[in-house]
Amino acid sequence: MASVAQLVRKILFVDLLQGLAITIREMFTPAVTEQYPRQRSHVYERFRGEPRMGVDADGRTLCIACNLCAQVCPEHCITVQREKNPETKKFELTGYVFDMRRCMFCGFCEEICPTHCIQLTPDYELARYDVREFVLELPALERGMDKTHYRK
Amino acid sequence: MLELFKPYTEELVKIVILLALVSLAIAYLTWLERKVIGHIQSRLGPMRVGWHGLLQPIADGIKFILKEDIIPAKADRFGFVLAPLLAFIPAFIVFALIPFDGPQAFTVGGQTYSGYVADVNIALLFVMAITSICVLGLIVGGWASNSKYPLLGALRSVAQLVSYEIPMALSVMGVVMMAGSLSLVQIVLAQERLGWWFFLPQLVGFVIYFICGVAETNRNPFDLPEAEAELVGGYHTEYSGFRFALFFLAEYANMITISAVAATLFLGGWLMPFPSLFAPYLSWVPGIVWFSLKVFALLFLYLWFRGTFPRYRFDQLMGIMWKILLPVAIANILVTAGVMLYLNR
Amino acid sequence: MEALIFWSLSGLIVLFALLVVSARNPVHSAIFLVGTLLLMAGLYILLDAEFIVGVQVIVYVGGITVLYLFVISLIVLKRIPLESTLNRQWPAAVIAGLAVMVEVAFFLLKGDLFFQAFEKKKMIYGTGETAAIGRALYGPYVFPFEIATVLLLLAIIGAVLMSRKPEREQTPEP
Amino acid sequence: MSDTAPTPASTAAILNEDVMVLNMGPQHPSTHGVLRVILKLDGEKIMDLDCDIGYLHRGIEKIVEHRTYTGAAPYMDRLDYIAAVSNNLAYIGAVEKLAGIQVPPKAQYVRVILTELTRIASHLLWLGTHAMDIGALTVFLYCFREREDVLNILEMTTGARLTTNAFRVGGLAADIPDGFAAKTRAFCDIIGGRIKEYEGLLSANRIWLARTRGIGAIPADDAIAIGLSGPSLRGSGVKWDLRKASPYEAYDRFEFDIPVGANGDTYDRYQVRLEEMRQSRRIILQALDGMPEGDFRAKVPRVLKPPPGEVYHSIEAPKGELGFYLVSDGSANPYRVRIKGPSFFNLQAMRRLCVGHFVADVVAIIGTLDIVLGEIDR
Repeated sequence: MASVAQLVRKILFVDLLQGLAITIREMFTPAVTEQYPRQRSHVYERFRGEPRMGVDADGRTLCIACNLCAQVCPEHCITVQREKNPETKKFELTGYVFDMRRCMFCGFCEEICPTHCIQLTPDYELARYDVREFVLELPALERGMDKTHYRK
Repeated sequence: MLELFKPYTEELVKIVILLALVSLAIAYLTWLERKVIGHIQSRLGPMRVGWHGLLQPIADGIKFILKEDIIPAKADRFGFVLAPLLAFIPAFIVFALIPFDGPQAFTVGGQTYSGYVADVNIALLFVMAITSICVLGLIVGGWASNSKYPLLGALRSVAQLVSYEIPMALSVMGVVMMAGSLSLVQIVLAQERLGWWFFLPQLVGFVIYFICGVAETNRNPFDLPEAEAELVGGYHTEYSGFRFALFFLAEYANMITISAVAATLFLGGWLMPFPSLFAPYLSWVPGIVWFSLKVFALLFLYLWFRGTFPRYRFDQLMGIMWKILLPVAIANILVTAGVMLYLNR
Repeated sequence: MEALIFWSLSGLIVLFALLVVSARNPVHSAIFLVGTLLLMAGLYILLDAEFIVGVQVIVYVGGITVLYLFVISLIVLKRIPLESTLNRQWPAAVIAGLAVMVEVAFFLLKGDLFFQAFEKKKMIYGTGETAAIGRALYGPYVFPFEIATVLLLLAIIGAVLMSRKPEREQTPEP
Repeated sequence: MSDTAPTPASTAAILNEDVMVLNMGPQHPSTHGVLRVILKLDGEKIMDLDCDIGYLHRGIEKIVEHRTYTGAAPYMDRLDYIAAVSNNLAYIGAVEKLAGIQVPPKAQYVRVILTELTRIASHLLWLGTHAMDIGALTVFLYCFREREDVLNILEMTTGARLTTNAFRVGGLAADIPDGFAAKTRAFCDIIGGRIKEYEGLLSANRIWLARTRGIGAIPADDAIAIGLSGPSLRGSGVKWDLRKASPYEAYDRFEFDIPVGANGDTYDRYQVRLEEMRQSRRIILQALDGMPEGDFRAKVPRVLKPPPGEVYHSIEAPKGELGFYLVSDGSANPYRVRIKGPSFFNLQAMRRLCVGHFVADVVAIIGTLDIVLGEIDR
């Protein structure tokens, strides 16, 4: 009896109609597409995107030249250039190079930074025409990269 | 020389109009497909060129024409160039035979014109014949590409198309028997006389015809010749630019042909549905509108199928044809003949 | 007009036929054969034999040449070197060709009788061409027609039997 | 490639018959990456096949010998990039075992949630691509729509969508963000219905059944002999799941079933994975309900130097058993890292599954094995 019912269902294309019903229902539900340049997707604050260096209220860098970020970076893309100040016996930052070509956005540097100076910000539009633009120095890191925000 | 063509002015004008309309219809069928499947898949489809991507087909056409014409170095040039034409031209010829509207469709300057280019007394046979030529384009294209995937695709498609022609031809025989004519115009008129469309008495034939039509046009779930998952692109893998566009257009033209023939044979062509109900209000609607609506509904089915079903395997496809469709089509003919004999006793 | 079409069609048929036999590549030959057959369908249109036109295109173009192409592309797959069409068989071909020409000439000169007979048949079975053919095939000619179907069936079965591979041991299941 | 080499008789047949050699890949839409399958065909029937791998070899095992134990973790995300969290968990777990670090319970629960979410995401991607290989375009996009929700949760929690670098030795990188539980619950609410939707499109569909039933069937004995693991093994009816067999993290505290198949064919593996998604949902909900309070990270020295020794730690990744074998020489860098990726072993079954089937089935079988080339080639 069950096999007869199965045969009837098969002849009446019940299994196929079931699928067709699902797709036609989906056709009238709103699309989930984000039309990228016009609509931008919501990025969570933890997103690890463009690297930036923080400055304090007077515009001085927060970096204390401790070199921890350079040590923890698995890809060795950070170079901290520093000099020991003979008076204070402390390191002073003379330059900072972030080679974003090799960065894999693991976030170890921002995690280890004691002053929350280096941060991976949620900015994700990082495409550039020239690969040299990915080697960022201190001014670029503080100012942010030259943005190309795509528009319609 | 011009004098010779004078008696055919009406036909020539109609052919020109038809070519333009059909080309436009094909172009917008591609747009429709992308839109429908997009929405089925909870996407939007083309949105950028024009309002809701309405100019997308034109942009695509320009892109195809401007693309570099690539002929693979080891391809057979003669076949490679010829194949898209072999597929494309027959696909367009068929439209000359399809009655878009009745014998007295338009009145221009006091003279009535019919809604078709030619009423051939073997029109149905002719449609079958012309569509069977399209196969040549596929196999020559696949062979001439001199590449393995296109060849596999071409061999599949030929086996598929040649086989599915058989149940397809048989499935329309019931209609031919009921109408007593092979002329498409006469078949529609027979439906008018009968008062109901042939898809009711010939439901089995209609289903078989449509399944075969899906297979004939290489559409999902029978799109094996171009199964991109296995064969990358099928017989037109090596084609690009305008030659690819010709194959592409031929496929869509075939879809329209199959739907148009199905609408003519089974859905009453240009006739109005439920004339007793609608005739007082809707008699001003020209028959071509009804016809287009029917064709559109069938085309939508194609797109809907594509958005829903997986793909059969090649041997299963042939099994369906030989083990199910062919016997059922033959049984349909026998039953129709029996019933007709009984009724006409 | 009709004469113009007839002569241009005939000329093209001869041209394509020559191309069929002279093309070195078998696929090209098959393509030219398609052209020949389609042009012949054009001749049938001139004769008002529409049914034959349809059958000609379906059977010869859509069926037989497609199968030719199918087989040829499978063979070419194995890289059989292209051969010149002029091989040792050419004297036999010339003889056969001459025989056909004699036959055609005979019908052209003395064939009126046959054509008259055909006209009579046409009157008997009606003028609607498709229906006439149907009545003829299922009327007086039903016996030869059925014989032909049985022959074709036998041919199919024979072909299936011949093409069946000898039972090879299946790939062993590990 | 495997222990199922053809007998000499069939090899001879291959040489003598009209065999067409077809290179499928490394650029092919259905080989799921840069896998090259060399098919020997008789018509469309597969006489023999060989898998050529290595197109995505990056030498990860060697690279991480020059990284610190903590710094090596992001590289593991690049193995099975579809289930990066699972790789991370397996590696971090191995390091913790090696260094003897106890992970706080809250971190364990979050790890379980994220790993199970990843399992769902991985299975969704598998289902989508598998269905697309068999021609069902739409399922692919539906699956990606739901996968997007998982990626959003991952992005919210870990800061990245694909290569998440989710965990740290000793716990998590950061505490779970606000709204994590709500978002995860919302996902759990919809995914059940969505799985029903996929089933409606596929499970009863005659075309799907024709393409998957009896295709690539492998009995349990052979599956074990070849070394299959994960859903590919469970499809053959072997009830083996590391989450039950040797529980890690907090898996012994959750209730869930291990779905198994009967025939070991493509359809059974499909059913097993669908059911696994439901079970993952069950685990996630239990973990959310029982989420303990407390630290998210144990105290770990900044420069981790585990004592000399070796350790093998394996977890049930979405694709099967993912194991890490670490050797420590007492320094800050691992002396040797050896990865046992499930895809590599599952791929061994290709010839066993494919021979005798058709070209079209190869894509179905590659799909059903759910391989990721990043893990095979490493």
